[in-house]
Amino acid sequence: MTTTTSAGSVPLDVGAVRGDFPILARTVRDGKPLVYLDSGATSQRPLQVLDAERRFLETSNAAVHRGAHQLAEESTDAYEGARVRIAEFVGATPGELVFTKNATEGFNLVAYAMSNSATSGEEAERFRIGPGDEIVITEMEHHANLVPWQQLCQRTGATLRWFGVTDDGRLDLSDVDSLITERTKLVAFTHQSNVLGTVNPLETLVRKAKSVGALTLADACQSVPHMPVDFAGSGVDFAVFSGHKMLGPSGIGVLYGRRELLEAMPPFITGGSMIELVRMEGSTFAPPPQRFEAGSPMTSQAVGLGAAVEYLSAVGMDRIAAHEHALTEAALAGLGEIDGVRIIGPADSADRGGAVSFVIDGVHPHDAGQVLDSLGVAVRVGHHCAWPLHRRMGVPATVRASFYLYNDLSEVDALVAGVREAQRFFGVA
Amino acid sequence: MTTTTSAGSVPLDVGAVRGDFPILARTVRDGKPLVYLDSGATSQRPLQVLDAERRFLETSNAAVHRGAHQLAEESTDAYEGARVRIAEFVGATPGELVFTKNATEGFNLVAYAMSNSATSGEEAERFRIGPGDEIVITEMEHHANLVPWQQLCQRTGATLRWFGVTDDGRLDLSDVDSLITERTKLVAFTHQSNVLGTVNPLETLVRKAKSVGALTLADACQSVPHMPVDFAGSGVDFAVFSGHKMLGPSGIGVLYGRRELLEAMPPFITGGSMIELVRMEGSTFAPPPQRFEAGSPMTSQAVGLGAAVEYLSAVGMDRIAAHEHALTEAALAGLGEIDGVRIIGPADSADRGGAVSFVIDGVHPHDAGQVLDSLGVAVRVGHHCAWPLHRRMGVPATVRASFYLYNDLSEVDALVAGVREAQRFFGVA
Amino acid sequence: MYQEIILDHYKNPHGRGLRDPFDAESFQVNPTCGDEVTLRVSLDGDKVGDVSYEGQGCSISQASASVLTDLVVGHTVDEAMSTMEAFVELMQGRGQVEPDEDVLEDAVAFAGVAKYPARVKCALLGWMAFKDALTRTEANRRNGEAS
Amino acid sequence: MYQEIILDHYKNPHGRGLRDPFDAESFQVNPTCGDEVTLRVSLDGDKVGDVSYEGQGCSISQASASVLTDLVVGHTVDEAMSTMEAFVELMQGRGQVEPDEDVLEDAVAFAGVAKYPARVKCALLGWMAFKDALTRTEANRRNGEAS
Ligand SMILES: Cc1ncc(COP(=O)(O)O)c(C=O)c1O
Ligand SMILES: Cc1ncc(COP(=O)(O)O)c(C=O)c1O
Repeated sequence: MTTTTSAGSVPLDVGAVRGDFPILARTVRDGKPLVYLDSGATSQRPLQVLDAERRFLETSNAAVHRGAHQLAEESTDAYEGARVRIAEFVGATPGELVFTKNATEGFNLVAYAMSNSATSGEEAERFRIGPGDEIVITEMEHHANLVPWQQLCQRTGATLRWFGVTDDGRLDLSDVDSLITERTKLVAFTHQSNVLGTVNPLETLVRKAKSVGALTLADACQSVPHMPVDFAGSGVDFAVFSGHKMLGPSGIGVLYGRRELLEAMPPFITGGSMIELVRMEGSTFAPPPQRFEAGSPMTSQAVGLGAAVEYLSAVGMDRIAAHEHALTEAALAGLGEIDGVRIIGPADSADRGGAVSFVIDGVHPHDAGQVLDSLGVAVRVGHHCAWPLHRRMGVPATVRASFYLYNDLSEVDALVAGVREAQRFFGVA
Repeated sequence: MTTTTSAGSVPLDVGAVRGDFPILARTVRDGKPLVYLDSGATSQRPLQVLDAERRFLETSNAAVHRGAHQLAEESTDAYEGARVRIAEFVGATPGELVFTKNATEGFNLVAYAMSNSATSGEEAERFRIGPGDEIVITEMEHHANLVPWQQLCQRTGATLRWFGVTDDGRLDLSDVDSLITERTKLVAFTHQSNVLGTVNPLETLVRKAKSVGALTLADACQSVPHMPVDFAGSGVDFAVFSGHKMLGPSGIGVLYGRRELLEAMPPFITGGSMIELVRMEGSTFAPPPQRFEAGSPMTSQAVGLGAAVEYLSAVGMDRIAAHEHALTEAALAGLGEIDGVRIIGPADSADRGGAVSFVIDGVHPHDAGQVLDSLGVAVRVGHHCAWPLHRRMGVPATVRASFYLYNDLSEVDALVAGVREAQRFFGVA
Repeated sequence: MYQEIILDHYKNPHGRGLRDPFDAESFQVNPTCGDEVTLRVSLDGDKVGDVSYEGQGCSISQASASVLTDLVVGHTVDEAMSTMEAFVELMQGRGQVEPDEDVLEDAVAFAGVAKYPARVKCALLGWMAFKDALTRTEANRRNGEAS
Repeated sequence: MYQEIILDHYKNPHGRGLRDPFDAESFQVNPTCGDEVTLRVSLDGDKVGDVSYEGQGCSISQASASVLTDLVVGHTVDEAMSTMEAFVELMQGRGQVEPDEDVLEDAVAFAGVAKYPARVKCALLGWMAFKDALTRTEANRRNGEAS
């Protein structure tokens, strides 16, 4: 299968890509070829990433930033070298990237830094928050960009507000002026919805927030893996993404923060490697990013994520985006033709990524997922950690197919055929 | 080389063990065989661990606890199966183990849960802390078991107090009755010092703390990898350890908490996978351990750590402890014979693990470490994240050699010879 | 895993709907998929007089609730509890437990579900609500006696 | 990496000790090893009149502070700053930067240290203190003028 990018460049060679992913060659459920359409939950890893991590562990593994022996030097270089590569990949400088265990920790880091600033020095004043202050999110957020703010409000007495979602799954910006006001301290929103596929207007929201002096945070978990991004260029203050969704290891995520903000922000998790001076009576802290990386870091995982962004760059993010666009259009068309199937999210493919969620009249998502699984098609069913969004869309759960660079059109066909089979099995078609 | 356990059982076969660790066969600094004496910072990984993680990633990798497809099932089984094995290894039930990114996160989890309990329900009352309450630690703590408590006190107005250390590096228990009192909410102490090697009297401290109704937390980072432990049997309330120090992957640590405590404790990091019910207006949370594992977990890392405890168990923790005991005695004897070398920590090997720290008159630890490194001997120099302890012992920094199951007596000899060479080089012998 | 019996109960559920009067009600939700059930228990002496329920969920959770009413209504609370234990054991047995048809009747059809861990929670949703409602009934009784 | 010059400076440090009067003082510490230096700068017009220091540290940090005094005392602040820049560039060059002996004199001996990233901080400790002390001197002057 081939797709062409908007720029008309050489399309992505899916066959060659698939050869790099050993797991895609396996079969499931009595010999069915695996059709992996769950990359929105977690992606698979190419040999290049597996090998980079293993090579590091078999040759250089040691504690970073600590030892003075050769292994420690090599490890530190590998770890910091990965930070440089990842920074370049998202349009940031290395000092602006903090390694976390997953994206979820990144949201919590900012949320706790904000409540911690109550008992920190003057430099942290701009992060302080309390009664009367507001945090604005959206109704389409993943729980990771929702619950930490509820908890922050609970700790500080601030108020949580949110944008609604339109019937076709777009952000409802009609009340932007009453939502983003002088009371707003932070606007946190997803760059690309993990359920709807909707790509939100990052620059518009950043501009609006800046106009009232509010900070911005983008949940980039579903954008960084799937499209070219430029954090510095976008003007966003913070952004968060996960290694395991972009061909990298589990156990590593990234928080991007503009340098001057990270410099003023109090720490979250504290302990070794993030200190400047420690006495029993009190401690001072290292500059960022070390200030936010307490304890032994995710060393080999950073190395793996470095290899992942190299892999993605070599394929080309534009090309990946174009490829997924083609798959998404095919899925929207194929599913759209089936009576009784309703897409939850934009029906057209403009400003839309490759997560396609849907419901089937008369077939519960769990049952649809089970039938698909029995055919080798791996999708996700449930609320995908976006429960309020599902309530808003009037459905308890959806079936979600999500695409990545290693999927091809035959897999979209398998999905569509599987949905028809589920309808047949449950007697609704 | 062979050592015999106190029980007289078959000694550890170091040669066979070393064959499992590819990195130990490498050379450093112009062809010197690597003598890795820095396992106290991070250990190396055997093929069994590397292979288990890789096998998982090439066959079963998927999001755990979420999907309904075969890969998701296999991943969940692998992840939860690892929890079962690790629980057994430390004398706990699986539901009492929370996976964290490192040990440091574990300390912070408890510290933040305590401050969060101020804005949580009644069930969290026993964790509440404020002015007049005290937290007791020791002067020999790693920063990871020190800074989080300083920060907790800063957030809540509670007071931090600590046990001193005797000149020979033992815990000074002489003022235990004035330190652990009715005001004490938590006693947090290291089970085995990462600098001194000292093994502290866990049961005595637990008993004393219980007598005043205080909680206890053991830093087991240096005990779990090196000796058999039984958390449930010890009566300790919480314990924390790290995967990377026990042949497992980086990016994973473990918090043990007695079930009834975890059940009453409010969450720390929040987001997906740790919730019960989410509405925009507020959320409720899952039972432990899920409540404390927000976001995509360290899946392959848990699998790797599961393989690591299997490896350790197969070798035998008693045997490993006996082996390290023999290495420690040899190092204490060999270094003790050198004029101008002073051991920082107990000079005898009773209640003492395999971390041997020392200073050399007239040779700064950094310089000693450099000379050792040039000879292929990898040690750690500095304060080893225990700065207050170093101040107490009257030294800015030390050289630390730390042993593990894959080290042998010839490596102790290389250390001793290297120290002599450093003295010669700097003209102090 | 979709036995004919399960599909029958799914399409023609027994005892569905919420009925008055009742002694206790329980609301249960499956946090991973959002499926819900509200279930009421009404006791008749030491017997289960009625179980009524409503909810949204997959074929497995709906059929399981339907089978539940068949198995417990008209039986003593003790009998119902031991049926429940047998069902829970079957569901958590990963397909290794041989179900006793005398005890479980139509519920033996769920043996295949036990092989799919992600669906076990679906099958147990109604039963957890039943268990919770019984606990509440007892609590209510004790409180009633005390006051 | 231990050039004879470095060992000489280490064993016989130049300018060591804290002296009065001084215009500004800086305390710097290396957080990974606990090494410390306290360094004082005394200006003489636009020249560096004296640099005095005390501290604990390894041969590299001690020798580097000793070389520092040789290189900056008696030179203008501008010259000292550009010497410092050359030294920092050398140290951060990972062994790839060719040092200019006319500018760096004895400090060229540190070229080998640049190959050991963990030791670069040691070599820079005194220089960071010098830089910080100069900044403080200027700040003091400005405050003095303003008041
Ligand atoms: C005694 C002790 N406690 C805590 C830690 C922190 O562990 P980690 O860096 O894995 O969080 C370490 C190791 O660095 C340690 O040796
Ligand atoms: C949009 C979005 N935000 C946040 C997350 C949380 O990421 P993680 O589970 O890696 O912390 C996810 C994925 O689960 C996601 O899709």
